Amino acid sequence: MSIKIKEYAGTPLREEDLKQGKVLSIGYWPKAKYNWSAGVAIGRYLAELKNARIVGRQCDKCGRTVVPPRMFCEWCFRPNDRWVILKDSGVVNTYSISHIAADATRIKKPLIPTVIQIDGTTDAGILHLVGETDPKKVKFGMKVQAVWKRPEERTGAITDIRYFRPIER
Amino acid sequence: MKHVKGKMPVNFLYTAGVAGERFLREIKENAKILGVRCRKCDMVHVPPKIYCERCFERLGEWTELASEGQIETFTMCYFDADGNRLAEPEILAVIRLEGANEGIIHRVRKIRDQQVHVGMEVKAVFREKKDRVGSVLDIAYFEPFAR
Amino acid sequence: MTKFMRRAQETGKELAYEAARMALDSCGLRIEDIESVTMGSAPDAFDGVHMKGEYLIDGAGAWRKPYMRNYVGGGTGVFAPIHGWQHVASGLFDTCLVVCEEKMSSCRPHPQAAFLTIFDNFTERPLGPNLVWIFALEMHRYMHVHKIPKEKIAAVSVKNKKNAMDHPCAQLAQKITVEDVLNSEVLVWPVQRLDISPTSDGAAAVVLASEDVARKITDSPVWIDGVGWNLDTAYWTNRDLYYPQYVENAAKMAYQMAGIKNPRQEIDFAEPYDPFDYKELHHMEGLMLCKKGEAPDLVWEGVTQRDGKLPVCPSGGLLGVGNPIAAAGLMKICELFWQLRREAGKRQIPGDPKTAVAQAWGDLMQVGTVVVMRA
Amino acid sequence: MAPRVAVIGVGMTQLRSIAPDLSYKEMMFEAAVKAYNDAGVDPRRDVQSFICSSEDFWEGTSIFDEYVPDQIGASLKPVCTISADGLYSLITAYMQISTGLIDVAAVEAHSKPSEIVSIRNIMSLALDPIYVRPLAADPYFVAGLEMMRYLHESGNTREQCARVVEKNRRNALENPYAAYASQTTAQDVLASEAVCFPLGKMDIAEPADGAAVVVLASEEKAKDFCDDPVWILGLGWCSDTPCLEAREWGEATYAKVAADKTFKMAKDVRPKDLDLLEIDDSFSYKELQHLEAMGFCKEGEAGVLTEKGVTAPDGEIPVNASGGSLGMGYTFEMAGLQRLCETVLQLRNRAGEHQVKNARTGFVQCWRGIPTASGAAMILTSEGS
Repeated sequence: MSIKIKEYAGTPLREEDLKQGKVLSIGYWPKAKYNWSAGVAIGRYLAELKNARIVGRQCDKCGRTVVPPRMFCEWCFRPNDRWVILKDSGVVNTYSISHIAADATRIKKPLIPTVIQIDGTTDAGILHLVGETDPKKVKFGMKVQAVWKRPEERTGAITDIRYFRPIER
Repeated sequence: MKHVKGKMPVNFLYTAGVAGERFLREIKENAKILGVRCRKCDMVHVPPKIYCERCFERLGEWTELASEGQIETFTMCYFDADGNRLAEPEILAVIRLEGANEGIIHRVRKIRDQQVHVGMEVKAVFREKKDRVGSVLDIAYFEPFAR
Repeated sequence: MTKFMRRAQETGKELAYEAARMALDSCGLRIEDIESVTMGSAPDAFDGVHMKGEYLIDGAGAWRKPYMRNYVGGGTGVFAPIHGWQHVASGLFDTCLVVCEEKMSSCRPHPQAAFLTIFDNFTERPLGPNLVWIFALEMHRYMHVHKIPKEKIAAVSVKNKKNAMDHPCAQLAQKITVEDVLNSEVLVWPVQRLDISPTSDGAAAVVLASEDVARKITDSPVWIDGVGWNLDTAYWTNRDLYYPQYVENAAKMAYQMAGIKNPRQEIDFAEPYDPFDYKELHHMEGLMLCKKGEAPDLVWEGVTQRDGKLPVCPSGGLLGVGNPIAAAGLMKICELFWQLRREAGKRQIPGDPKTAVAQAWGDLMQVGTVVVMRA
Repeated sequence: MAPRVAVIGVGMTQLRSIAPDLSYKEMMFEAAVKAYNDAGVDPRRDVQSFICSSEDFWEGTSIFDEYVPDQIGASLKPVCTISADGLYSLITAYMQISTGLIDVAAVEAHSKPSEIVSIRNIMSLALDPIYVRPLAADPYFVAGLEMMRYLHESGNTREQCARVVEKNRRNALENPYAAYASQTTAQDVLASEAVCFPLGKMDIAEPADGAAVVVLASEEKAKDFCDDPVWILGLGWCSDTPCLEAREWGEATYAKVAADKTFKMAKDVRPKDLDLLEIDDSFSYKELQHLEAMGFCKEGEAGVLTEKGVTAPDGEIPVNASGGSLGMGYTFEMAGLQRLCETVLQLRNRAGEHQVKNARTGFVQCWRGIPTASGAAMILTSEGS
């Protein structure tokens, strides 16, 4: 009862209150470590990235080809049917220009996080970065191609693709 | 590629809270353990809270507790928090301080003549004042004592 | 509800207690009258407690009661009363206390760090994504498809921060202009500093009761007449982000239950989820309060002001009041309650509002949770 | 009288100490396919609500709710997560169906502890950060404290706890889903290394990977889809204080309150009417403590009953004929749903080698594990279909 309530609880603090110990606090660094199983679909996806190939999965019922791959079709709810080797190119579905890192600190050279629809899929995009271009020159629908790490640098990770660069149509 | 290693890369800083602030300050400054009384439930809660979890009334009647009490239950830990074997087992106990209806969880050390047991009388051993920081570890441990 | 604060001294339990105590006092109930409790709270990686729901039990008034925690990411704050409604409408309980709590400041050095852990472990996290990335991607797509200029989006932030000046719990109430938003620091284009709600500590609570019991407690209950919730695929890069289909699905579910056929005419005001300014517009469209792409014009023309034809976020929203995730969603339910009872004080919207909708959104731009309430 | 709700299908993967070849998504898909096939439903067409069970730090992913819909056929449908044991999610499904809003719902829970590098570190993160965590103790100390006080108050012995392990590990020999079947003897258990005395290593159920999905339906839909529905007669859940300091250590009050509510709801059912119990045995002493707290025997009697074989599969009240968590493996937030699946198989006379004769009415219970004092219970029957 907003109008009937005179006072709302809560004791706001400033960062200094904590830093200078005006208010008691306890720090903690959790050891939360994992060893995630990639499984069949992502296992193959990562292994193929090491070979500089992007692979997807195709469902015969709805005809969709998707990436990242999964062993099931979420819309038809059935095991999907086959692996498809895709091109390592695509088009920009949407993009942004990031001036901050994951921990909210500022970075000097902006990154261009982008959803790239991979050629040969049914409008299926992946999250990656666009590089080798001025952020101002990135356009919706722009064609881009993967720039791979050298074979000996590749580890079977999404970062085996360094970024996607714009290409001529 | 079968597995990917990773972690939850987060750190935390927890405030002691409104009740915790007063409780831990009193330990730090005066080596005294405070509880808080709920008249309605006729109980003394420790560590103190700003509310009684049973009747949900707001509490404010702070009361000083003895630093002696009885072991309500205990266990002997052979491993540390990471699962490494300890050289000597650590005894952890729930200690019901005189005047309280709840028990502090803490280490029990300096067990000599007798076996640790339920009902054993123990008292808090505080760190030196200069070493106290406002934490439950300002109580170094509990040790047996005879009346 | 508690104040919403960047950092609170209170522990999560204490925040939950303050909100729950206030909710009980507001309807004159004792804790013995509460038969069940449901907790809404977002990631454990904020408060820094695993099984956070268990940790909060005593503060939420759930001692020796049936108690569960529901969790749909950012959508939790509006799902929690839906879960509470399920407790009561199932016939199992006459009363349910719904509590939402968040203490984001425990996460250091900045709560943003926790958001890295919401991304796919294999295909996204190694890229070092920031939470703002995905919203910038969605916002940009939305702007591109409908050719929306940034000013019209910024107008949402201006409105909500101004509305919040009348909210006693607000963290970021301020009078700003569209230019201020457009000139604020660019974080991840097109998202700028003033497009974003803050991180916050806070809690909110509501008491739900069955019809018979409600009528005994109060002469002016506010009814939950419609509930809906919906989750889209986790493969967010495989969808077109310009439109929140999942919000539409959730809204349809809630409207059908509430017998609402034409939301544009039957809804008197709305509290859509606004962690970013464009989200309010996106969600107005998903809630079918206007046509796709039309929301930016409505805010620009002042239709969504408190004295406009369709007031939107009269509370000040997350942009103005603050965003302790789950508690912010429940704050919207509180606002519907206060407005529909005409107890919103300086925030009271004119006229005689009878029907309102609140909505929250979350996960990987995936969840819609919708509640329709009537006086 | 309230409309009835039935379980119409269950699906579970085989539990394994480690399932490195499959992702959690692939395990969930397998369980879901089995459950929908068992229920005869198409999830895209027939299931209106999906409820999943997870806690972020078990997964290593914040907001795990994000990743659940696709592999259970739930995309663009009503989906929510309950941060608790799958039995709580099942209760939420029950409530949703009872409101009349939903006719058919699916419940999911899974467990992938093999991906957690150190379970102890995660368990520690659930302890109170101000009062308990600074002690930097092995989190199993909570069970050690409880076991000590419980044995002290009840008069049961460590030997009797060890007999529970012996029974459940051996029961698991007949259960193809089980990961930890063995010819363990009570002596082996007593001789296992001390962890948090009196708790020894073999008193602790070993973790297992797996996934389970259960389909529920309203009375009308249950009869449409299913020839042998299993009806939910009663359910209850309860949380005691989360504060270790305030706990009554010898008693499992949460279990007592949850069971009382369950029996109250299932009016005509008394403990002696139950043909089998699948209850929490994530630690050996827990099975005894839970039996006593929930009124299946008097305080201090559970140990003797175990020794006499009363709780054996062919005894008077078979307890954890499946092998329980000690024999099948402990599956965290899936533990309760696993017991429910086992009970449903039993009540439909489909449990195979470990079928309990003439099982018609069963009781399921879960506890949320260290450091909680929360749990749920349920009574189900295949009678009156």
